[in-house]
Amino acid sequence: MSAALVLKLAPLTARRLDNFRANRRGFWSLWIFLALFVLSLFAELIANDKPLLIRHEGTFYAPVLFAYAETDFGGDFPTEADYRDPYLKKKIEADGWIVWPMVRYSFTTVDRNLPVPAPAPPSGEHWLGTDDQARDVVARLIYGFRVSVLFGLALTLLSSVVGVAAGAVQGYFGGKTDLIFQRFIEIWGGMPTLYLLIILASVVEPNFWWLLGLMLLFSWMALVGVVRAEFLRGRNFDYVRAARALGVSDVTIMSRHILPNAMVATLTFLPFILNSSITTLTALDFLGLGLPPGSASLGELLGQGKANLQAPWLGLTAFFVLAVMLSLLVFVGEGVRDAFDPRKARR
Amino acid sequence: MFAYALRRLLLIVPTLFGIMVVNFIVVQAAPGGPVEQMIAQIQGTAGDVTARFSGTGAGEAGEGTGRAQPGAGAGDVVSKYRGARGLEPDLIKQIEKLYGFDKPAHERFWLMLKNYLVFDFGESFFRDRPVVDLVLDKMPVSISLGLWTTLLVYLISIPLGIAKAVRDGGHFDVWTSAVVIVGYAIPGFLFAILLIVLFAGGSFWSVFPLRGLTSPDWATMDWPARVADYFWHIALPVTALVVGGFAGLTMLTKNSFLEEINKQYVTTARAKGLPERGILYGHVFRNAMLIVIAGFPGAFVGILFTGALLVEVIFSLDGLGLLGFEAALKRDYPVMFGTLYFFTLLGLLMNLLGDLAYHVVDPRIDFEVRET
Amino acid sequence: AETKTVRVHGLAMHGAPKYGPEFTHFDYANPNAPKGGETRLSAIGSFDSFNQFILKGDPAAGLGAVFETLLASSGDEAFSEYGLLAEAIEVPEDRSWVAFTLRPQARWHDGRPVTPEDVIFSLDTLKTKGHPFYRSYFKDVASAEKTGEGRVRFTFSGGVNRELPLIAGQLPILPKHWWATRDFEKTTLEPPLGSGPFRIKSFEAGRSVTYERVADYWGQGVPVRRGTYNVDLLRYDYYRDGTVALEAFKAGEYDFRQENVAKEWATAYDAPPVREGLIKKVEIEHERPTGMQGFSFNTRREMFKDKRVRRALTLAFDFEWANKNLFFGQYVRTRSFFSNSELASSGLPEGEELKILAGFKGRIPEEIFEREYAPPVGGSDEALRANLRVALDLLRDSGWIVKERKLVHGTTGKPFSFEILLAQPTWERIALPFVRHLERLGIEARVRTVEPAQYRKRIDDFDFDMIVDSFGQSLSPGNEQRDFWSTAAAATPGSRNTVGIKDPVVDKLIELVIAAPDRESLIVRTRALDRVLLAGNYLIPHWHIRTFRVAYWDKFGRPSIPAKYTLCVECWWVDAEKARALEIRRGRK
Amino acid sequence: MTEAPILEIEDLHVSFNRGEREVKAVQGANLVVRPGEIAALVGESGSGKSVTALSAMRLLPYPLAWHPKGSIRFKGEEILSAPEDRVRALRGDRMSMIFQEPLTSLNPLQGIGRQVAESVVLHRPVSAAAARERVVELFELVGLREQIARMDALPHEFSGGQQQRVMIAMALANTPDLLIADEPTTAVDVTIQAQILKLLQELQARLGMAVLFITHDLGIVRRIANRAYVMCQGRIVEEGVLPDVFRAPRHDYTRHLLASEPKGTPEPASASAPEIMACKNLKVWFPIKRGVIRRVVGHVKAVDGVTLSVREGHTLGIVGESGSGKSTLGRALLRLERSEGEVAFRGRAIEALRAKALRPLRREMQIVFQDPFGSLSPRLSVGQIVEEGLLVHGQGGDADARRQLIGQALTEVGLDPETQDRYPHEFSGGQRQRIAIARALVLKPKFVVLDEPTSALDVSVQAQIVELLRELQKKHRLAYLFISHDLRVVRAMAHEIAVLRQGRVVEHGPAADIFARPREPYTRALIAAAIELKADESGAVAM
Ligand SMILES: Nc1ncnc2c1ncn2[C@@H]1O[C@H](COP(=O)(O)OP(=O)(O)OP(=O)(O)O)[C@@H](O)[C@H]1O
Ligand SMILES: Nc1ncnc2c1ncn2[C@@H]1O[C@H](COP(=O)(O)OP(=O)(O)OP(=O)(O)O)[C@@H](O)[C@H]1O
Ligand SMILES: [Mg+2]
Ligand SMILES: [Mg+2]
Repeated sequence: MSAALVLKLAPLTARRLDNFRANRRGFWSLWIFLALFVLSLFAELIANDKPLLIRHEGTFYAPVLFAYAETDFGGDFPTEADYRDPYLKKKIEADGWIVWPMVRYSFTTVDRNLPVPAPAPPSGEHWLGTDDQARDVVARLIYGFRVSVLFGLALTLLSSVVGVAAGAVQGYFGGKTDLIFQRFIEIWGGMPTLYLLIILASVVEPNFWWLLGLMLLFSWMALVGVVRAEFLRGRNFDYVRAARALGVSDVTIMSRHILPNAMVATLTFLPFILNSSITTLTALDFLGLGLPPGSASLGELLGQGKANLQAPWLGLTAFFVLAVMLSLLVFVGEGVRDAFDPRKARR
Repeated sequence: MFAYALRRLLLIVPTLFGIMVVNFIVVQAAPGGPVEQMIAQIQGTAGDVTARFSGTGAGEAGEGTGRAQPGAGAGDVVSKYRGARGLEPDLIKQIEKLYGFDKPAHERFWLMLKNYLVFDFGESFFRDRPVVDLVLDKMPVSISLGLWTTLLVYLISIPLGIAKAVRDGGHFDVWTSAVVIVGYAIPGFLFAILLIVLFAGGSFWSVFPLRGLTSPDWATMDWPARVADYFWHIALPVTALVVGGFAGLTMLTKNSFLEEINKQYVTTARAKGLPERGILYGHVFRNAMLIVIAGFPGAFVGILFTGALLVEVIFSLDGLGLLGFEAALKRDYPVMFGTLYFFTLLGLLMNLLGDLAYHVVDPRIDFEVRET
Repeated sequence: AETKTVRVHGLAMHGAPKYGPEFTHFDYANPNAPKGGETRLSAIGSFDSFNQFILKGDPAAGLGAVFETLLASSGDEAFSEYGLLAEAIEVPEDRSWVAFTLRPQARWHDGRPVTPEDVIFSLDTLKTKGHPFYRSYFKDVASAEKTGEGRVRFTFSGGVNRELPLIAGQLPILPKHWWATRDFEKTTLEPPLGSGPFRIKSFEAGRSVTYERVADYWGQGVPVRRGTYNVDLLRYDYYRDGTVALEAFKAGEYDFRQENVAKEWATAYDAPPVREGLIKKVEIEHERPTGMQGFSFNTRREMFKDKRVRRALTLAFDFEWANKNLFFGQYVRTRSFFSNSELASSGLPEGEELKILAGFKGRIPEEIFEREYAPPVGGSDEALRANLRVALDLLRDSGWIVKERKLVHGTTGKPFSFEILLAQPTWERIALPFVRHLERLGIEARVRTVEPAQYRKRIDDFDFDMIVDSFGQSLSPGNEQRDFWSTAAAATPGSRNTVGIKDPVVDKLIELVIAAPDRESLIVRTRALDRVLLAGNYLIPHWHIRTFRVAYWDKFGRPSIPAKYTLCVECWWVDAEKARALEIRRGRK
Repeated sequence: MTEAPILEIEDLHVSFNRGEREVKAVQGANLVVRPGEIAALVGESGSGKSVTALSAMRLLPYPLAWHPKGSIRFKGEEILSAPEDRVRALRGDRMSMIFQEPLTSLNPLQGIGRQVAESVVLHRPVSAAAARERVVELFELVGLREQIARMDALPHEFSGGQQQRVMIAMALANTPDLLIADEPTTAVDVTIQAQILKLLQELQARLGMAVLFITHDLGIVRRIANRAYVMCQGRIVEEGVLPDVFRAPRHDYTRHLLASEPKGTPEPASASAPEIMACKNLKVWFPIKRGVIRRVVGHVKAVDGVTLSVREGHTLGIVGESGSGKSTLGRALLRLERSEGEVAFRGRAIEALRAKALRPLRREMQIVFQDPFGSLSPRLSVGQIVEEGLLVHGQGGDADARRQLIGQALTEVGLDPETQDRYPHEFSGGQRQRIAIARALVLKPKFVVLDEPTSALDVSVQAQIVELLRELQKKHRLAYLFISHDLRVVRAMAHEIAVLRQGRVVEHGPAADIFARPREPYTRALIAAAIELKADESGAVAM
């Protein structure tokens, strides 16, 4: 099955894959990153204050998937059960058992029984300590990673596509197109983003999608300049002229002939754009314009780090995760670059 | 090219106009204008705008604990809550008039434009100083930070990137990548604080000054001492800015070089017997550095205007980043539009300069339509 | 002119002032405090003006010591003032006007005497050109006129108000001759001319300002000044960032710091100089009223109209947990709107207080007469569970039911959900756990932090469900209570009655408080008001602290008796001995 | 000749890539060049000549390329294992190289003058002025006298031949002991070719310079070489002194090579065939800019009022000295260069057509660029490159059918269809040229501009290509605009000839007429130069 698939791959693609694989660092980085990312997609199963499975009085319950009332287990409240409450725990375990996720905290779970005031340092219970609201850092990290990376990836991919396309069109066609488009970008870029955010925040409560949309309106401009420059240069190359002589359409020339040779800046910047998309969220949090309070994000963790210098595990964790993520992405980027480099030496 | 530059210069005028219009409209739509700000200030409920990240916000225990300091008078005149009796409407009217908010928006806009045409940028709403003065005041800090940071970043990144390209995939490449990325990933403000705690605070070494651009007795120093004092002061802030600044550029340089390094003309240069350095700097450099070189003006403006906000706050440096930010949050429109105007103009010029730099770097580049 | 006029050295809001005419100094000041030395302080932000009296500009810190008022208030009395620039005060019995006789020796720093013309000029200028604050604060101080050599008389408008002579005494006095050649409405960085113990020696715009003690200060012997303002040099350094400012303090860049964040107090001062005792970290108790702070309900909202609902939500807030886990146990729960003062109610109403309240019987909750107000006690899972159980019952009583594990209204079926609006992220760590508890009641609460301008606007429009609000109080409550709690204020956008209290009983009580003839009646009336407000469950009370948390480099001497109501840092002095020792120890390091 | 050899190559092997994709480019080459000797290296296109030459200077893209075996000695010193510094010191000074593809071998962003000067200053402690003087001198030697004023201009502003001469000047700058010339005269006209060859001979005689001369032009070999090596499929198959080798070739390939001159004349074509491409008063002027504000101070009149037409089934040969505007003319006809004047394709005026309107016509008019390397997208495989035209114009059916078609086109030009998944840079110069031809022909156009399409091909392949072109012409009534310096090929291809000089057509007429009775002095000189070489050649044969 998979052999057939490989066979069907165009030889050039196979060669690129080979090249990519040959860059061990990039190859492994990609796998690690994917693994982390996929893991974080299942955050609810890894870190949660709801048990994975409960056996109570002969019935199975899966609180991660379904909501149960406390009264279902013989408690007081007809509202959703708080399984961390020792009272309820005792009730359940009196006739049954509980299977917990690896981390028994969700990102919003407040540990009401901290032995020391929050933020608590790392311990057996909280591997990376808690933040200043007595919430488990590991749990927040897992969820935060997911939100941040999703936000970052979405923003980066979308804005790169738009940005590259815009830069390509400007650089390739030049003349009036370029002049007008550039002016448009200058005016667009001159928009007071901060105010737009403030206005947005006054109209709706900012959430993931709103912020993504709003940031997208502006973030695409980051790549336009460099791509434009590369296209301005690329359009003069002989092979572009040759393609034109073949009657290749402008779009194809741009995408097939110039773009692959003008991807240096884009490929280089992508990981950094991703990272800065993530930190943009932090900046917004500072202004109170970010994700709703209580949301887990790497930015929020960074903010905690700054506000709690006496608790270095907060800042360090955030920094460490960002650094690792960025490194992985940069290495993946290098691998991709290698894959598309026709002259790359195989070592 | 000359005609093109001229055309671009002329286009700056409508662009600037467009930006002003867009900003004016957006700003009008934002809730809480300067009048509300002033009212909040009068009522004593206006927070410090940088409080959110400078950690200077009020404590959790409400108003019970007015701050006091020894030797100083206990709170000036009277505590604020006594004044909190609501504001009479005529006072609000008066404030509106003070800021020209009794006029409709379009009239205010034209007035502003008219003034800008004769380079009258008005006075700050809250500071009672001409905007121009305010901007000029902040220039030394911003230029110091911007210039040295940009310079250092370029001076480090380019050779480093080149060295990495040459040793692509080797040990050197890997560990420098790690260092550079770590530097980038350290959040700027955390790093700045770390620097302060380590090198200027009371817990470790106290070898660098905590704030400002020069010492108080700068005026009395002789020149060598002044220069030393200046660099002594900007050492930490510039370090904080540089550390995060060079990752992108280094990687860009590296990748640009990798792109070029296998081309035929490099072989030619090698055939001439050029040493590796000569090849890299004499031949590949210009071919590879189009984006890097041309990006210089933009990077400079970026650092000048916004890049340094947090560092300015942390090192108590009064720069343009802070000015603009405070103005935006306090709704100090004249300062906002003044700085906006100033920076947009600078930015537009830099864009043009960047484009011309493309042409200088690679004369094949032009900006004409390409039909045939 | 029929009423008797008295000529006194000091005035109290109610009754007689504590210090008699012959007093030489305040108890909390050390008349023998040595003069000299230098103190460095910090300020946050920057300054660009020395004109602190107008709307524009950021005035420099410490300017208060340059200017003086006619009277100075005492730090260990509720509300009493004694002559500073004024030597004698004349008031009629009904306090419908006041006249001050200026001290002949009072001098501006340029040597010219302080005259009634200066006083008149000050009132006029401040009210017409000054910061709008002065206009509203001195609104009822209608005019001043010279009525003799060194004598100036203020007339009041707007009916009888015993407070007005004291307010007039708070008027800062400006030199008329100096301002004659200057524009009062402009900010300036020209060191101003004052009459106070300090004057500006040097400054660096926006970065630091240094004051020096006026050597031949005219007021040296004046009782209210004895033993105060002891240092020769006082310097303020400006910082932009709080964390950095703290670091600077630990590095010895400045000498004194007051902390207002529990976490910082508990953790941030763990530096070598503190451990070695070079920095003293002390908590100084005070009796300042701490007022009320809490999550306040907007009772204009349908769901918060019912007191039982408000009570239920109060039960969901676990102060004990927050205090232990978030505040390092530094705070005490607030149980009164006038906490930490004699104005606070406690126990069951008795005597005069009971009489007042009894008058409203039927119109106020019965529980006022039956139980002392007590916020719920949490701290443990069990306690919280017990509280929440009660809360759920209360909610059910008021017509809410649980459906599909969510709290919905019994008749309309609308879910119980609301928003907690915050202006400062600081509050998030208090609000979010609260939200978690509410969840267990099936209530969906969201926390929303917005930017200051927007916050302001929404508060002014009363467009919020719940906010963190705080109501500061003085020892002498008065007019401001109307703005806080009255029905009229509830309908005035921008008023301080954010809660939206519309209770005729409260209105009555406010008027009683304002009209209180003496201290005793003021106290009981305020307590009565306090009880009614508490019984209304308008806020989920927070906490307060009864100490000043200060840290300072160990070179100061402090008076042995602290002032009850202020920190009175101007009473401190530099102890030359200690300063030298400190120098040596720091030098050795 | 017993002098110690300058260059000894012994059992050289060169491979590219490792693992499955290993390409064995050279498999056992033995070669010796002695001082004062001109050794010619001839052979099949793609046989490993350039690779051998590059190995001698250790300029292959290591570690991508590697030597499984072999040794190369320069004056007795082993090159392959010498320290980098040592080799560097030799390069450009004692041994230098003229690259096969000058158009891609010059730094695109450095003035040509500087590039030459750099070679000089690099190994000699001379002043800038002295270096400049030397550059002027070199320019004169290689026939670039008129270009001295434009010394600061960038390579792309020069014609193919001019760039090639810049390369030559660069290589000769330090009068090396060993010059490796990889097809150094392919882009120049016969007169200049003669001048350069004379120059080389002179240097050889005067300074005892040794030359390893790689070429396809057996005429040149006969004229200047002392010794010849014949290379085929990565091996030296024949070696010997001249003229013996050519008189009694031992190896089949050598025999085949000598036999396969492009012969014959084109099929006669009807004079009344419709005009397929015509231009009237065509002008291409390139502005010359100076100063900071880049003011236009004059123009290079590359094409200056040319009127031409090509009929269906006809070939118009364009000859003319290097830099006379031939390539520019070709590009302008296809609307690839901004031009003035009328251009008509199949009677339809196309000079004002927008790019979009022009696109469908593109299938019918194709071009093979003078610089094939530059015209191939570096990140596309050869298959993709050839396929592109098919895709654009919706020809060739589905993917498999297209692959078939591409393979066929590649086979037709003498390439292995299996190589279609390689990148362009993995081919030899001649192979790339053929890829470019395949790309143009696979579309079955009506009109093709062929700009030096055979310059990098050995005679046998040349003959094959010429045959292919002629056959296509016969079958599909194709029209060619054939630009070449090689008068033999022109004679074999062209019905008509136009002689270009300084952007103008100086002579135009049926091919036979022009060859028989050249009117213009320039044409006469051109043909005379060709004949002279011929004479030389026949003389050699006579010997
Ligand atoms: N980088 C490379 N990777 C793989 N194969 C290569 C590479 N460079 C050259 N080759 C192969 O090596 C062989 C020899 O190439 P070389 O350039 O030496 O040929 P040549 O004899 O110079 O031919 P021509 O006369 O066409 O220039 C060719 O078959 C070519 O395809
Ligand atoms: N972009 C350009 N800018 C300025 N001058 C140019 C440019 N391109 C070509 N030229 C000049 O135009 C003239 C004609 O060039 P063209 O390439 O057409 O010559 P050619 O006849 O093809 O010569 P060759 O046989 O050497 O290839 C040359 O003198 C060249 O220097
Ligand atoms: Mg070759
Ligand atoms: Mg040409």
